[in-house]
Amino acid sequence: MLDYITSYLSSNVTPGQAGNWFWATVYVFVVFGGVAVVVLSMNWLERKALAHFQVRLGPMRVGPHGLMQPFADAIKLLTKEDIIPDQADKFVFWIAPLIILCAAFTVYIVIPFGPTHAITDLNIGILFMLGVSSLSVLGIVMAGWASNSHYPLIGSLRSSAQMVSYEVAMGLAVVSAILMTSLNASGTGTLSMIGIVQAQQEQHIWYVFKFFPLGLMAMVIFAIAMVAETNRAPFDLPEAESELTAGFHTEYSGLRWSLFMLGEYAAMGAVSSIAVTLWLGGWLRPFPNFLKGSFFDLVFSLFPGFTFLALAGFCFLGVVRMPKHPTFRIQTIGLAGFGAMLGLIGLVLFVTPVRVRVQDIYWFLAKVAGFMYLYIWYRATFPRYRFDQLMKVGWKVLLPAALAVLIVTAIVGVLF
Amino acid sequence: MTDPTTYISHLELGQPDKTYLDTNELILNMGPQHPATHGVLRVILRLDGEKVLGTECVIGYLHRGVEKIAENRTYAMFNPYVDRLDYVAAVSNGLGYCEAVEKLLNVEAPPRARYIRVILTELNRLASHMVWLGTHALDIGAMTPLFYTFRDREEILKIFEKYCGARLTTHAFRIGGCQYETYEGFEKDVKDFLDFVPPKIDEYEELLTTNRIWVERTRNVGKISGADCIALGVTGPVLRASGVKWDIRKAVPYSGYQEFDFEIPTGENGDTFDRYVVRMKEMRQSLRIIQQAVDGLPSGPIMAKVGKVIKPPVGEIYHSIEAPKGELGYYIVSDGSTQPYRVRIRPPSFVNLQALDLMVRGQLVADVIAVIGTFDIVLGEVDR
Amino acid sequence: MAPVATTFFFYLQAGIAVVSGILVITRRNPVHSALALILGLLAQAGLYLMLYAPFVAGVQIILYAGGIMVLFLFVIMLVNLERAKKEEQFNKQWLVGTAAAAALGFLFVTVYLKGNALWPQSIPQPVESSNTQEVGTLLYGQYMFAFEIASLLLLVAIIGAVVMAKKRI
Amino acid sequence: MVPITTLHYLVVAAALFILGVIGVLTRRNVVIILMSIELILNAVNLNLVAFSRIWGLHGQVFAIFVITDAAAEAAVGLGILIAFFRNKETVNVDEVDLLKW
Repeated sequence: MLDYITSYLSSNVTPGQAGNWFWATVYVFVVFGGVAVVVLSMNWLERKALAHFQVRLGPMRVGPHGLMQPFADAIKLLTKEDIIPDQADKFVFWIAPLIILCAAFTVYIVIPFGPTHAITDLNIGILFMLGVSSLSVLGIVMAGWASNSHYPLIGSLRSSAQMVSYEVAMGLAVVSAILMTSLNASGTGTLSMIGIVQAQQEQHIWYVFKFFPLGLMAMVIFAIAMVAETNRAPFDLPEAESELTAGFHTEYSGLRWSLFMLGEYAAMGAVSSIAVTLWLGGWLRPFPNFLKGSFFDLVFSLFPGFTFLALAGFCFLGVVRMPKHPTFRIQTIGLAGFGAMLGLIGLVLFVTPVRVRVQDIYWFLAKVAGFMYLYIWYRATFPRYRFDQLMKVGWKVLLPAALAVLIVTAIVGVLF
Repeated sequence: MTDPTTYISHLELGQPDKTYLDTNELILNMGPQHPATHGVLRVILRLDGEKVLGTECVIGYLHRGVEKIAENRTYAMFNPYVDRLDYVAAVSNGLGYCEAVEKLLNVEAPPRARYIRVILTELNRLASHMVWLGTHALDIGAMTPLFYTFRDREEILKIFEKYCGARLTTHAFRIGGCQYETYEGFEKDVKDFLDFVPPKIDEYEELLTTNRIWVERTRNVGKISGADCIALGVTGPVLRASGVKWDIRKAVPYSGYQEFDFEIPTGENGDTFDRYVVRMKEMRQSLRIIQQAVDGLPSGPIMAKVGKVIKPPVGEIYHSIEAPKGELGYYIVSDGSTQPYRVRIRPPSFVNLQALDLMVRGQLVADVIAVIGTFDIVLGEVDR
Repeated sequence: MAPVATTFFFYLQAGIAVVSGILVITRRNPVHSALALILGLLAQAGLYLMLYAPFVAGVQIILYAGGIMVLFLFVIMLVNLERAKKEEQFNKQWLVGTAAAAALGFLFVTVYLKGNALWPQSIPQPVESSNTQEVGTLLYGQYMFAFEIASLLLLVAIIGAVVMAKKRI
Repeated sequence: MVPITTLHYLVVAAALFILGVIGVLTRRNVVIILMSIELILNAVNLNLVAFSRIWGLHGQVFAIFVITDAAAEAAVGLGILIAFFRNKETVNVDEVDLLKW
């Protein structure tokens, strides 16, 4: 049994490929738990960052700098009365948030956090991701229909049309990246998520820079389509607050509503991971070609630790700046404790075996975090598109652009 | 000129589109509890998919019988009530009422009082436009301008608070002038504000004017021609954006507006974007007026000779001013007693709202929100 | 990796597919039918995976579950079904239907019993080569013409659907 | 334990096929009839993919063609359904008894 558990550690494939059920289960729990934690902290970060965009402070009361706010929110949502409208279709109403949640979480099975840090590696990985994430539209349609109310119905009709249209552009952009994976000696591409990153490693280039600006254009198209796909601003028409009150989840409350939110944030992470995997080199560190050698390997592997130390430093700065008043004592202690925890994590990350194993995950998550920040930035900056304009952008701008990029990529790929 | 009677809304609820056998039309009840109807406006929309086939405004959810209350209050006692009509531009309301009663009494406020009135009214216009900009942008989906405008409006409210002790429902003026002399440092505060605000307005414009999505969402949305505006009695920035150069401050000057040099910005297309541009320009013109007023603030009394008991002669008077939202008129009938016999208020929002059906017919649900926002309605004023 | 618990997963997915098939044809509410069908399609995608046809499974999920069924749900929402739910759901042809089903069933049983020797009884084995690549090679090689015809068919379908569903052309 | 062979898949496909046929023949709602047709097509697909493990990948290619067909069929069928519903206010197939209206 112990052998079974330890034998995997020396292998260099994912637990799913190795057929190691123990480690696969561990990975599933770690990844899904991690996603839940990230969603919670995203909730806090979004409110905080948005607040600072908008000259206000955001959550400040619950815990130091509102750090405990997500937990307070979670408790509030869990204890809230769960209302199901009388005329609603009970079963469909009940199952709709679960579909969205399952669709959003299932895709994390194939997301490669590192060459071996994925639950499994499917040879149709990217196809699987696109397919499963497209299932969330079913949940939205069902939620809107089951509520038996006009606003959710319009919201869900909008969103189904929106998601189906943007999937086309998204798929074509993905294809152009997959096309690039086949530009090797054997001429064989791959759909596997890990394979795509390895192809970038072999070709010594992130696909965003490949055939400049073709890769960049494809990524931009994908990045726009993925915002529409996850129903976030400026494409948040399905839940357009000022028009449709809350769109498809108008009638939902408490736990079910929080499941929608959980699904939305998880889906944001998932599509960002696709973008990172396809164009930004997945877990590869920046500048592997220019800054190579063991020295730079060491330098870049120190980044995770320094990041956590910097965060800890911010916390301690906050401790120093906290008003010296008995009311704030617990807050100060809490912030100091949080900073100490972050600092400790940072120190652990300097230990050589940890450092080597963690840096892949770090670079992957850092890139995903960049995309997540973009989401917040969009939300603070842009007004909302109107429905017909949204369709126009999807079908008349993004789709032809994606097709053109695909064709030109194919031609360039054959010629060079 | 178009016949205004043709614009009376016929919602024809439930009747199918006669041109073709149709799918079911959707009747959508927008409001009174809706985040984007600016209070308790209820709009019943008849939709074909997302296209608006007709609208019906249902108002009165905020009706408080203000006009009836006036008949049981003395002239001075009614003054605070008008602040509650358009509560984001309370100073303008008070100015209109005070001027109307003064006209009835045949007195005129002294110059210093007039100047103070102009400064405060124009500051209030700025505040009102800032509230409009923030909420309008929020309706269209841009969150951030709301917080910027409210941050800057705070400075105006601080001046109000220092002047008369209240921030929102100020009750700043009295019949015959102003009750309060300006406080110590009033001019400095106003001048500081004049330096503070122009960059902020630039900031709003930077966020919105060249923002592609904003322009696409507002251009050619809710178009209305100048003739239609006149036919429907629409006034204020909505009218001016349609190219009609009509501003009561210029046309029928009151409170000494003829002494100031300012322009009336107008638009051309009469769409939502033009209304936005007109209001932004108006904010800058207001700054010009304030600058001139505060530079030339005369000294002297602030109160004309008005008796303790206000008892106007028998007669009737209509007086209108240019409120931030349009023409605000007071029609007062006096029977010679201490209480008005009848007060009728012509609120700009109420009249402007008539144009909603004309402006949104054939457009999309999202445009209804944009158009309601562009009217800058305040339901306290619509329902009175 | 070696297949694990093949029997269990096969019966699970086959069971889901058949039960959801029964639900599809018996539910009064079309939305519930559509949901059952989606479940069945996903189970079938699982069966394709067990047959080592991952590409078809992916296409099944993307196109069927994510595309066609959304179209179905969309249309069900557009047509008013409050009245249709209260009406008689089955027509008078249940006798014919049962007879046809029985005849088909008999046919299948006969074929499978008698013709069992016609094809080799194989247990699906894992394949080494890339399934996607092989399907692609066939699709763009041997079946090129059929592929183009299919694209033409889709174009015709798009135009047809637009013409049919548009109110005024 | 009986190993899962091709025949098992064929039996599942046959069951689905029969269910689809029953649905097409007995239901009145056009939407459900269309869904039953999808069921039949899927049964065929399952057969094709099951056989493709014996006789080469042609079955899988054909399954993809069948899915394409299903998409086209669904689009046109539902388009007809909407036009029909617009005119007759019903989705029952036995009320489609006029060639012209």
